[in-house]
Amino acid sequence: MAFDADTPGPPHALELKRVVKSFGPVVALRSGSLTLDRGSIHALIGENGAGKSTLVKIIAGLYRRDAGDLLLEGESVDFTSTAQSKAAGIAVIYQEPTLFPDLSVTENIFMGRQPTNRFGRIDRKAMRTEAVEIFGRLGVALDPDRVTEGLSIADQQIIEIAKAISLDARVLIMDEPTAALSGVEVERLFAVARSLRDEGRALLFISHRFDEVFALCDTVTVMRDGSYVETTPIAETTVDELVRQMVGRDVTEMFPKQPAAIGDVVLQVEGLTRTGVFRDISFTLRRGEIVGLAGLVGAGRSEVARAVFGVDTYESGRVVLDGAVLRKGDPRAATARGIALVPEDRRKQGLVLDDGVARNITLTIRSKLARWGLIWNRLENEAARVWASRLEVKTAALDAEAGTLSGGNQQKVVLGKWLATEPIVLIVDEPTRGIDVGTKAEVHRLLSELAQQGIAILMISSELPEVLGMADRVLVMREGRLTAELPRAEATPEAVMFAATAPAEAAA
Amino acid sequence: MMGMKRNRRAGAVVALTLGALLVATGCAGSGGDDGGSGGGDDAELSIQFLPKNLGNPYFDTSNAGGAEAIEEFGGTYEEVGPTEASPTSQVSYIQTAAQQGVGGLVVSANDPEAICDALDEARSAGVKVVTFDSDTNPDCRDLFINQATAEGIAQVQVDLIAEQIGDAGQVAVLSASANATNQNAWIELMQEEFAASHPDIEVVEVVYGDDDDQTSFDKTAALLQTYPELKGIISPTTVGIAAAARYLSTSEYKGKVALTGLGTPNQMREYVEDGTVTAFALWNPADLGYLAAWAAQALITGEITGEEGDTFEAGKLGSYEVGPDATVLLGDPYVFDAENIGDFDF
Amino acid sequence: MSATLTPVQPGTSGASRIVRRIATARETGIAVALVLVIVAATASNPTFLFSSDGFRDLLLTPSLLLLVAVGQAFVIITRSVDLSVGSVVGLTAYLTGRLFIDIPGIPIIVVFAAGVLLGGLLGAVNGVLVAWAKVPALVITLGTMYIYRGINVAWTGSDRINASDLPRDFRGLGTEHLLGIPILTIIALVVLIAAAWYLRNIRGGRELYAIGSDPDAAHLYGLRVSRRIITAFVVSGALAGLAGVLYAARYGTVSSAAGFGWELQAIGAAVIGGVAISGGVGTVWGAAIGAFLLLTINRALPILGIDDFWQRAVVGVLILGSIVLDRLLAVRQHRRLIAQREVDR
Amino acid sequence: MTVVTDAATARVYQAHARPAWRRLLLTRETAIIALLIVVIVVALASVRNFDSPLTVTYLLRDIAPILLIALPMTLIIITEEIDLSVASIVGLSSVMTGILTQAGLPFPLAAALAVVVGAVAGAFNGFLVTVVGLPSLAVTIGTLALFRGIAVGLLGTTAITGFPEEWTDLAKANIPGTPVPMIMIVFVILAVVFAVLLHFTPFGRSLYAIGLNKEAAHFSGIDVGRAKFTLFVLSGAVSGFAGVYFTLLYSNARGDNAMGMELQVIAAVLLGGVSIFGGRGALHGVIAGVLLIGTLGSALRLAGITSDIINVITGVLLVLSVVSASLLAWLHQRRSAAVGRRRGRRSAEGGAAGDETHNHASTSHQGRKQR
Repeated sequence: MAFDADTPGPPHALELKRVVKSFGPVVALRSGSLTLDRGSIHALIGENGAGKSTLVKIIAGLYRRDAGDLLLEGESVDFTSTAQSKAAGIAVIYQEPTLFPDLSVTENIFMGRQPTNRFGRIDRKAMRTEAVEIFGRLGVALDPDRVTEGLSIADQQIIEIAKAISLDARVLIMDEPTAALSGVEVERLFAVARSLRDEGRALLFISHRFDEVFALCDTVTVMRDGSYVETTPIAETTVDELVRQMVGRDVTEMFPKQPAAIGDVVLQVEGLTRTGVFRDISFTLRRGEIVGLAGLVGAGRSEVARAVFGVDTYESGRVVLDGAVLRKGDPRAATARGIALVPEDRRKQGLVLDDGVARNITLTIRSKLARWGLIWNRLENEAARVWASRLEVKTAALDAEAGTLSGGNQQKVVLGKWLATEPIVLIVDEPTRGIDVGTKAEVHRLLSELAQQGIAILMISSELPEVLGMADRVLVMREGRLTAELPRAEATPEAVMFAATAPAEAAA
Repeated sequence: MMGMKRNRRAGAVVALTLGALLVATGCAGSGGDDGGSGGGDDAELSIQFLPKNLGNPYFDTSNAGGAEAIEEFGGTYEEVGPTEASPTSQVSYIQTAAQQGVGGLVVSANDPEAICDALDEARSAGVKVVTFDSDTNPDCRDLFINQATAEGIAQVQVDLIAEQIGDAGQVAVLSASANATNQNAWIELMQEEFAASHPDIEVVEVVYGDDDDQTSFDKTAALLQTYPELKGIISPTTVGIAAAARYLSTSEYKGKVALTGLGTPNQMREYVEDGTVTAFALWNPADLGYLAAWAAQALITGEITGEEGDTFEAGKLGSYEVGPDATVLLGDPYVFDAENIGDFDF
Repeated sequence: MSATLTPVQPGTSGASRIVRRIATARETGIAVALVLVIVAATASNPTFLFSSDGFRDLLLTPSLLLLVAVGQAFVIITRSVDLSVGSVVGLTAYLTGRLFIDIPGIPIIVVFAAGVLLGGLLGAVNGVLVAWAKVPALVITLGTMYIYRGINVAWTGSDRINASDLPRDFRGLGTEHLLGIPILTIIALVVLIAAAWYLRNIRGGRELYAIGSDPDAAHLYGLRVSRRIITAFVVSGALAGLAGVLYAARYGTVSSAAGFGWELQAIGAAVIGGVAISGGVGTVWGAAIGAFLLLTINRALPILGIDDFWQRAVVGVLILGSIVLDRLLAVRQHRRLIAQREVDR
Repeated sequence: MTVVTDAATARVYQAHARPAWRRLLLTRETAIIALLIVVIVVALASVRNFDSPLTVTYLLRDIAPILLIALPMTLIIITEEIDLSVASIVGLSSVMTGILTQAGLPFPLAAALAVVVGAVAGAFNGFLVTVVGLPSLAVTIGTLALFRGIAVGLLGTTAITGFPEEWTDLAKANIPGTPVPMIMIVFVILAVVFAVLLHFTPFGRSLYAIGLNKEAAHFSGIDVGRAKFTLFVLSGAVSGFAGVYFTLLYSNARGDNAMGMELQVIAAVLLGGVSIFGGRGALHGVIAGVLLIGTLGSALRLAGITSDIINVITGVLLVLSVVSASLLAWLHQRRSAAVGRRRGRRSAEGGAAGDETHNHASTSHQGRKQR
């Protein structure tokens, strides 16, 4: 690697000062500040929606800031494209890997800057050799010639890292790279990160896992509500302190789970299997019960929820609702029988963003609303008004596009749309991801009330405190298998994390 | 992808932009209209020529003859037509002529039936309909100008090919479209004539080049491949014979496979001179258009009604008489060869 | 799918990899189909291949479509489509004739340059509208297809270019041959090899695949997406322009209907040759073989005793067959890769 | 089931954000209708003979097939699919009508069978798109060639003529006392059926949802595949009917009937305000779009301008209509970005003040998907 750590220069590799970014009326970043130093790993933490991703995208040149300063090696820069930030030596590894599925692993690493000979011809041999060398350094055996389609998220992440290494980046930004990795893979990633630090590069590490932050990083910056809160050396802070800074209030207030009478089994999942996704999943849900489903991103939790609801199909096993088997692969039948799914990705799966609030709420009950087979705006507005006011959705009008609402209000619309079907089993997948603290508490209170009314709730969440605070029982998945079922009393953070990350032999 | 609001505002601006565009073209349109039928009170003598398709040199020549005639008797001449030779596209031009209230329409039919109703409607709107080159059913038009009798045309082509291939062997026919009335009549008569007088000549296939140069060219190539024993090709259409001649002139079959049919001297000159083609036949298409225009004029002025025995003057061509089935015959086809081709320029 | 289907461990010998790649390449299947058609037609009539004209036409007839299909492949690889190529062929073919008529003695090379330039310009109009207005190419090129064809017909009117209007040297390009191979075919092959080389070995070419494979990722990578898309359309237009010039040389006669309907033939050729309409996959070799297959079938049908009116239906079956096949292969490969992952766990 | 019983803070939810006149007048559909009126007025004032009843008759007769097919095509494009094979189905249906009539079947039976053939052809498209999972663009390019190929293959370049006169006369007849052709009765009935289906039924609602966000529609229990399959069958059946009408109107059945009409239909639908990205559009705009193209063509032909210029104008209208929408969106985005920058600077100076945090990313501004 040609990077020379001894180059004399200004002390900060990258510095952001009071950076502002809005999208139309929505302010995503109020005042973002951050200082990265060479030879150091810096953690950036904050709740979802705190503005971390926006900050990263501004550094990457994907967004242009509205105000504030961005200094690279002390010089003000203004990237208008990702190519510019790349050329300046900044590599970004996004939350979701962005690869070209039809192209080979090697090409994905070098796309846009392939080694060429004098005549501009791509030197495939050199390219392949370098890829193999990088993989060797990372200690992985990935076929450099295969297409990236079908690779696991961990492997895709490896390619992203290989990309950054081949770029010889001065600044390396990793946006939640460990979300989908198992323990071994995380350790391998950390080893690489440390060696990159020791070469004198500046690293930014965004994570939700405090143990990782404390294990890997040297400094930590906390953000909240689009603003900078504080930067502290890692040795001088504690988890409790960081959480307090992130949330801005006492944590325990957030999860008001009320005791509810737990009734009969209403949903039984037996031996559900889908090759390569999940295997032999069995569990039950009772009336009035909230069951948490924990695990890493990519462990197959959402996929199980989707299969139960019928959005995806499965190969073997069955789902029994109220004593009768549910037809597989038929969400309409599931809805009619009383299952509702509030999906993981609100914007892509939950809402029709470009359609009005009323149309979104009534989409699931449009046939029920129709009179003599016909439906018109007034019918929809009447029904929507009921749910909008019950959930206190803040919107300009019922025909306002759902996309113009804030994240929290969007989530309320999704909840309203599904509660309108009067479900007996409610599956919520990451119900509070990316919404503000106030609405988050409202959602938790709502779920608790629903349980009290006798609805069985399956709650998938990556936020451990949420799961532990809300659930009567916790199921844990790892790599497509159910690895633990813990009653409320036994569900400690350590137990859940162990079941979610321990290698196969240990958990079996 | 657009938000509703943007979409709506977009709509308003689109309306304005396009409105402006439209007014502009509308004005251009009215300008063209004034120029086109500005012949004053002679609107009655406005005659439209509707060939099978535009860009066909045969019709360019015949319509030029029509234009010449119309200038002589002081009417207005207009040529309209589709780019591809299909009956449905002709229909819309016939309808437009009816709407415009032209005096006469001179048309070469792409299909004897398909344009019949449209012609009927035009006639009931007061348009006199003259067909030339390719006829419709006799009851859909007022008059048909026949370039030559079908028997005469078939005869001359059979004679030419029989002479060129030594009265024995395989021949094929490259026609226009499978529905062209005149083509089919000639081909049928030719086959009868072969059967009756030339038993050793076998007509192996009739292929259709659709009066399209590229298609005819490719069909010629296909014919030669499919029938290695082929001795001659007859193409009773000017587009077909030119395309076939062009293929032959650069192929190994040049001089070995005879080619004849109906063609214009200007198109065929090169191939007669280089020996690809010995002789071919045609009437004078300019005269045909010329006569059709005069016939239309006679119908419009009421000089004739299309009854058998009516006579009318056709300028430099003299006097013509309407025959049976409301048909006027131009004359006999003429054979062009290396000797005389230099005397013609059309 | 042209990439290797099975994961190869690093270290497998290059030769065996090449053999396997050829054996499993999507293009191979189409080439085999082409050979079968030629063999069948020749068996029933030897002159199909074994006569100087037969051999010449076998190579000559598809050459023009090959050029247009190669251009189309560029565009489809970037996940767009160019419906205007037929109209561009018509316009440039007429331009060619007009230049020879209006400027007597104009050097042939200048006419070629003019045709390619005009084609490239028309392609650039498409590309700019698609890349900047962010409207799907289907709509834009549908519009420009109308516009270009309309301009062509308005310009041509009832006029047409006749063979006698063109210099003999120029027309010779359409019929003469070098070492038994028609000059037209040589031109087409040179273009094909250059295009294939560009797509395989030059950064810009690889980026076209990347853009077609995932436009959003291409944006994140910092690739110059707009510029590449415009390039693809310019190439498509320029090759259609070249085909237009050669059309005039080959057919001699140019009416306003020249090139009519070629867009669908070109798209069909590319799709049959394994260029996926959803972008990112396929090679110009495939498109070229597809073009050969289409037009050779066209010529073979009458020889095989099938009425050539059925040619279009055969084209339809080929297009549908190849996209269904591609889909099945993709599903199978996806399953295998997923299963592979399961095993790795 | 009461969830949150905090009635004290009950909000009032207005149905609409903007007043009725703005919602009704500032739409793409209104713009097209206004443009249509402008064209008619200009043509009446400047084109001779445009005001004759014959113009109305011919115009409506000629565009009837396009009007008919535009109805199902609108629904298909709203679900973000496309059907390029419609004109080929017209041709196939025309040939079937001819062959069956020639074979001695009574005309009504032959016509009914031709419509069935159309529906089957549509079902074939639908099968490949929804069951096999292929992109409709590729599928219908293939069936465009296939269906046309079968039509041409069956009949070659010959034509079948000689249909029962009472039927051909009926196809050309006008509603007594008006210059309006009878086929318009069929069209109006179908248009009403399709308009109700699209705008006033749960099925119609699901079509918009599919077009705007297929995944969310799927998650909401909409059977996306079945909806699309239905539409392709409808499209095939209507095209089949248009084929029968086409045959009668021109009294001939040919393999190349209605060649290229798919593009006219699609151009008209897009011009009428239906978004190629799906999820947007209304039937009245589409009908106005077809009438606009037809009227323009009729007026220009009457004024002696050749059909080629009409094609240029159709093309320019199409390109302008899509590009202007993008251009305006871009301007809007630029303006709101400028506003954002201004606000950003203000809030940077005045410290962190303002409303609650929104997590509304900008992705909805940038092209959601390009195809």
